[in-house]
Amino acid sequence: MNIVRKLGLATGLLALMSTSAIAEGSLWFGLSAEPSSLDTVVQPGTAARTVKLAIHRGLVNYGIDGKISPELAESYEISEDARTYTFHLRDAKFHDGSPVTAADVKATFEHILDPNGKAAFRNELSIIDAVETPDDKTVVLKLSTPSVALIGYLALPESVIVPAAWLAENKDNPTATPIGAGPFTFGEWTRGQEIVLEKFDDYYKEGKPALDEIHFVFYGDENTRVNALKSGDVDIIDYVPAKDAEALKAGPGTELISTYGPFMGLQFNTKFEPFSKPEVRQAIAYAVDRSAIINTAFNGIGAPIWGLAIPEGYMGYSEAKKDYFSHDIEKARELMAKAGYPDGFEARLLASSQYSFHQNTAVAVQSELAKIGIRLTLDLPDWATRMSKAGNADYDFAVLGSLGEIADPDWLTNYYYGGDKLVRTNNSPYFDDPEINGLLDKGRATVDPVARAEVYDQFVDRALELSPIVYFMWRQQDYAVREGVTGFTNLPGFLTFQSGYSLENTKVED
Amino acid sequence: MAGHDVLKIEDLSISFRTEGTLRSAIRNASLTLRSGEILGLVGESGSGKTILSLAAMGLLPPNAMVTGGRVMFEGTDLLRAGASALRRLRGKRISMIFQDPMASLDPIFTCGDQIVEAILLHEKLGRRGATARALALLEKVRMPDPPRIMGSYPHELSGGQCQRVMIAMAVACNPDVIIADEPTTALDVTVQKQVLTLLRELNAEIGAAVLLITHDLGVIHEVADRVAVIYHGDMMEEARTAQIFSAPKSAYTRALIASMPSMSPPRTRLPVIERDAKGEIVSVVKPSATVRAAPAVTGGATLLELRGLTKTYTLQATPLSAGREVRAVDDVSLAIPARSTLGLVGESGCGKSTLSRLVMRLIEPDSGDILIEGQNLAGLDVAAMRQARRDMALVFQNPYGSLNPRETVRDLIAAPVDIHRGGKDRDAIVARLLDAVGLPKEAAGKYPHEFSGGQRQRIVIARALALQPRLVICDEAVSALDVSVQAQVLNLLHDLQAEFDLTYLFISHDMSVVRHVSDSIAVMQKGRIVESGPAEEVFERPRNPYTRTLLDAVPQVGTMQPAAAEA
Amino acid sequence: MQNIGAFGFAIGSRLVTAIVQLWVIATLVFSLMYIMPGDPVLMLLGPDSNPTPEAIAATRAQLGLDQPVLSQYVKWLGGAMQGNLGTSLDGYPVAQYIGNGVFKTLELAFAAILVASLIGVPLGIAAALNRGRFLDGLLTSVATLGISVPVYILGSLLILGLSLKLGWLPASGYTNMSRSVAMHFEKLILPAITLGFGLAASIARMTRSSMLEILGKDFVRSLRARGMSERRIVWRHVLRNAAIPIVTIIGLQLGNLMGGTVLVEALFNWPGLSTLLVTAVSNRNYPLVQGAILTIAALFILINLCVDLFYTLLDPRIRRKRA
Amino acid sequence: MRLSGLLRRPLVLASLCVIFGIVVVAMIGPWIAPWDPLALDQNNVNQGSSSAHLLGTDEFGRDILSRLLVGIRPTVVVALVSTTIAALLGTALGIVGGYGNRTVGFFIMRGVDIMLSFPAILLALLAVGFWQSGVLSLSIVIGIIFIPQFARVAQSATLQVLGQEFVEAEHAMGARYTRVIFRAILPNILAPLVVQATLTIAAAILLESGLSFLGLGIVPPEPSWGQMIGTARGYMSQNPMYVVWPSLCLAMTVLAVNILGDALRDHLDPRLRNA
Repeated sequence: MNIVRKLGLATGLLALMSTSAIAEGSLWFGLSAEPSSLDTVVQPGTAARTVKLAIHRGLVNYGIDGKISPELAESYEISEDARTYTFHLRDAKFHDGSPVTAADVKATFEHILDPNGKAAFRNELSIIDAVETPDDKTVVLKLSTPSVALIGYLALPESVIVPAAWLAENKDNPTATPIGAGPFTFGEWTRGQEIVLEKFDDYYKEGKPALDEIHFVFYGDENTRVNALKSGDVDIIDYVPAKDAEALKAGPGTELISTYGPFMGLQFNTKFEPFSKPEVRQAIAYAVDRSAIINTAFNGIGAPIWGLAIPEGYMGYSEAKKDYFSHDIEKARELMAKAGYPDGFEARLLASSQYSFHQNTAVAVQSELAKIGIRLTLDLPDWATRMSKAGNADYDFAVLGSLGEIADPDWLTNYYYGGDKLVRTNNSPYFDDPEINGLLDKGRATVDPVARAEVYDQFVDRALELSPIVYFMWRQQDYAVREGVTGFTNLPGFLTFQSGYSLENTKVED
Repeated sequence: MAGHDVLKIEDLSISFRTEGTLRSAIRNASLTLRSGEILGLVGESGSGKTILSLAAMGLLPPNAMVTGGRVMFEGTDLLRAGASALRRLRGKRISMIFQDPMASLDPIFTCGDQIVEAILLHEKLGRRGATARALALLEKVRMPDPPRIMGSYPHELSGGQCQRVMIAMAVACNPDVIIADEPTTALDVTVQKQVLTLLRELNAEIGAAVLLITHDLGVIHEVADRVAVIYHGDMMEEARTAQIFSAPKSAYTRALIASMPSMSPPRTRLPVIERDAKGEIVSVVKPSATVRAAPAVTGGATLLELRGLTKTYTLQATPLSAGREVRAVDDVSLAIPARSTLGLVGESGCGKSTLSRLVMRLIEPDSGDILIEGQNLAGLDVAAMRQARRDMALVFQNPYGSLNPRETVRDLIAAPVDIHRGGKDRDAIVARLLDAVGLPKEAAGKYPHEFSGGQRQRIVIARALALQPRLVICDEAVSALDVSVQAQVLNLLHDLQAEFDLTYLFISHDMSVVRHVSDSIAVMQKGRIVESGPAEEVFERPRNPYTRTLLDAVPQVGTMQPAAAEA
Repeated sequence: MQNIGAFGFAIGSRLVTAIVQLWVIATLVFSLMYIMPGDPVLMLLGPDSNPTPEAIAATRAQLGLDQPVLSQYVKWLGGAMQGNLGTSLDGYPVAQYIGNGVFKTLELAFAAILVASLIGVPLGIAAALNRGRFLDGLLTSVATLGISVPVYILGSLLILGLSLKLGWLPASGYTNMSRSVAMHFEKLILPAITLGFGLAASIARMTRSSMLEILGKDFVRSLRARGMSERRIVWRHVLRNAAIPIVTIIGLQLGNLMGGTVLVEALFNWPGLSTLLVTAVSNRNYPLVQGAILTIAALFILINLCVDLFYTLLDPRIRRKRA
Repeated sequence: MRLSGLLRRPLVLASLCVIFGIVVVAMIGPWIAPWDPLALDQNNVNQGSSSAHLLGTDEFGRDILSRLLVGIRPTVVVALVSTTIAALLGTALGIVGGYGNRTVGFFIMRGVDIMLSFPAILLALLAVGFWQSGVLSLSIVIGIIFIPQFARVAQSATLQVLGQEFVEAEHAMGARYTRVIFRAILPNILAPLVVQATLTIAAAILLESGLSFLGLGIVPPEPSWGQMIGTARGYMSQNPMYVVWPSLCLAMTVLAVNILGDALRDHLDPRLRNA
């Protein structure tokens, strides 16, 4: 009896309180996953980056306009030979109250470059030969090889600066409370449920941040995430499923913040026939109707790619080559015949059932390739298995959904470079073309933008010719917010996953 | 003890609705209950006696339909009275005692609670008053330590104690009518005696009219003032008890009395009830089907000998309680001469069934020897034991449970042949055995549920004889049967012993049956054999006090019974 | 009393059995995890980050994953026996994760059982008392329907209707009691109803059949013969007798819920044990998976033990067996 | 076991019709489907009912009716195969657990307890995780999951049968264990097993759909009902009927099987029949 009355009471109460329960100045952020780690130097995914960028700042970061924005460094210079970077630090404070000094920067980079460490971008940053600290507010990086791309890697969330003292104590303690110089301090992490951040009053940007606290709540299921936003359980969500984009855009009560960032495509295991043959890969590029994928797997949202996945405005983008391929079944058949497969073949396509856009792309590709006689078996394990298979090149070809890490054209290295590590997550395994390797090396070291652009033009020609990766489309990457949430910016292009940066500008109105 | 008429059943007819048709259960039955008198209603199973009693309480099941007549109690027709009127009568003016006392009590209330509740249902005494009355009642039904009983749950009492609690509740409100439906059937014979005596005394005290329903003529003889006999839904006759037994009017009653084992000399064929050519009920003693002289009983070699057989069980009441040891069979030694019958008697739980299983090693004995013609079964390995079992057969109490319901009679009877001889000549053997036990050939293709209890017991016996065993163990083989059927089966066993040279270990709780069939007797109590010897000697001159108690408790019928004559 | 000693012994032996049971489960899970494809280190470092082989090796060593499986097993088992479930791959104690999830799962399970009992028991009683009549048919059909509709369909419909269309209740998540009591219970309602509905159906069926069984017992007839009213018979005697199996089935269902909330937790983003476990499996967070499954199994066993004890207390036939 | 009485109940008859229909469609589904269930139509995604597509199209423009018709087969196959596996192994374990010697029985039943304390869907989660999901592996996993229930039912029925005298009679006649099992025990525990089988079929269908819903079931693009429901859940606002059709089919099937199981149980349980 008692219980019944209690329940009735609760029901009555909630009718009164269902709209106004959220405290003022708090943002509830529905994250697509729980970060597996907040260790600054590793890159476990978008969710972790979003939280990291609320807590930390680097010397530079990508700003809301997609350009490099000076952060802890007030300004910086790159020498003519692209071998020396000089940073001038501003007066900023860490969350523990200590000032950000050159020593902290030096300690941070030493930590990243530690050969036994697990820094995600150690390879890319390992051209840093020495970190010099002429004074407390100046940091000089000396490079072993010239690189203009380095600044892009320094802007990543994995290159943020942490206090030297904190590092000394907590380098190997994954559970230490994170300390950074960003807009929010770490509050509490209820494992399996949420991470709470609180406003950092001594943040170096005047008047920022606007929010008192942020609750990152983990919503693994995309439909639940969308429902949570619709019903007001959260104020903002990431990874809006394509099928819901339209409805959330139309509202009422919700808005969509979109950008074309990631691309979808195919990566091929080039060790074996038939995918070792460029003709086959090209045939596939001709055979797949991009609109079929966009209309079915992505609910009509997305932009087709008929060439390479280089965003307009990025170095390497070529107006002339952007429609290199076309939907041309005849041509595809010719190429197949030329490669020695006039009747097609059987193959295994690896994707993952854990992410609908991967699975749906695979389903659409299966249907499209059937038209030129390629009969596919879909391999749709969970994400961990998919990644482990990718890491062992245990597939014929695979659905690729990714983006460039940085806005500098050097991102292409990860996708096309051969060299000594031929099996990587994002390349086509065993693809190793000396010409492409040479062009990528040259591009990185070329300081003059015009000359550099030329190098990448040559790269585009060669990459299209060999087509180790076939691109289908730009995926629209969306955040959706409730009405009244302002100031959150979806960073353009490849930088979309670093949009957590803009949390410093985000406001919630009642 | 003349009283006034209290409850009158007049011309009552009841039918059952079953799948669209009406099946008549009782036809034009009339009975009158008088105050201070015990009216016995006797009949075999299916005779409609229980339905009659339920009708008298207005408790007929929903599918029963009264097609005529009435049940009058103080000017009200109970069959047409409203629910609340009936409720006021039940328990207060008319009360009832059922067959299974343990099941008739709510298991999760203490006996005290239940008696108090029964009192408070009809009398405004207050809880304290009702409790006092309950204690007085328990005293009255001669329960030891009434306060303890008040706080006990039904499962903590014995069957006899439960029945006393039921009786206490039945007499709680000094009812005018008490209906007792087989009140002692589930009880041991010694307890039965006590309960019947109690019932009789209480009745004398409160002067109620008692309707005592039973299948047991002995019980009737013991306590009833008048007797009504019912057969297949028809009242056969009604008379004073003495008259029924000395000069029964109806042929059925006569036949029924005649088929009681205690009415015939031991080790003879019993008269059976049959309908003659004109459809009249007659009691006949038919000659044995096989003409062969009865074997010499004495002087035969020993077929089975048990030496120091012992079996101890660990009982665990619930999965959460510790076990305790129980000696089910305690150092039992016995010998049975070939072609003779040893009767093993004892009350429920004395270990006689365990003993029967031990002999066949269906249960492994802890110690002791089982010698059949000198071969010790106790030492045999599994395969040899399996072989040894072809010389022994077991006939169980419950003819409904001992036949696999999913097999035809042919497969059932041929089972031993299949097991030991690979099915050789099975059809011929089945035909011969069916004939031997008096079943038609067509029976072979049918399933057990198509037969009556007596017929099933014949099938069981046929199966037991399939391989011509030396020893047949009958474990309460006739206990579940009506007297008339029991007579047939006993006759059959008798005939077969002669025909097949069988040796019987005949286990029963029924003294008169054992007396009738046995050459020698063993009396078992708490796992031990307390007395054994030739049948006559044990029955006529019991040495053990327990044997004497047992014999005293047996309801005696008529004057032809030798034991009764002496008593 | 000697009974108490026996009782204690029985409990003790049950606990020993439970521990052996848990050990077998732990071993099973342990071996299962090691034949599963997928690399925990890769998931931890982030597959997109192209970790260098040295980084992978370093992490592997740091996590102790480079040691032979057997020694990992022994080490883990040794810890588990001292109540230490080890460290999750991200460095946090497994116990901390589980502590967070277990109470949420328990809360949801209890709420669901409450809902289910409040709906199921009265329905079952009503059906039994009207056996063979229209109401019985209707209630039985509804109960069968309740068992036949998958929880995720029901849950989706409830979210769509009550939450998204009408806006009466939140669609998902969990709010700590300390933050807002009202919100806490608001968020409990939909998952509890979703989970409880199917259970209500089976509780109703169980209630009905055990009521019917008791109604057919001899003592009910003798109560009638004693002139007791039907209402008193049903509410005082039949229901109390029937309560024993009903309470048992409710208890067993509670036990089953320990691992049976997966779909509902996923649907409502309820941060309980199942959500934790699913995430841990997809991240190949072995220690966490082991800890979570072990906890679920332990809870299951514990609840079953409690049900047995409760059963013993409820039924005088078992409670007061003479020694 | 007279079943004619069963057929007189309209609900049971209807259930039998539904089940019969489903089995027939499972066999001939691909031939009566109006469209290729895998054919994408990028210009007709998420359409409502029309004359061309009676039940509309899904997110790939595939015909929902055709997918429903073809999707029966994996559903039925998984349900039947897993139930068969569970029934065979579970019954064997149960009989040995009940009839076998005490030690063996003890270990078997404790093993069954362990399996029971291992939450079903989690077991599936783990198993499907390292096995490729497919009709066969799914059937095996689900089959294993339901073994303990069968073992419990078989064991308790066996114990009940063992308490009857005809089993003792078999022993008394010197019958071998195999004969006792196959002649005396098995035929007499069939009734509760049949009931358990129908309930398991229903439960297996639900579990398969739940796993498919979690993305662990039948591999796309091959349709199965659970997987369709799981996908359709995301399109509830755009194409509400998409989720309705497979849900209806699934609920109706499970309902029919459950009703049949209930009826069988009532019918086979003499206590309920005669009360």
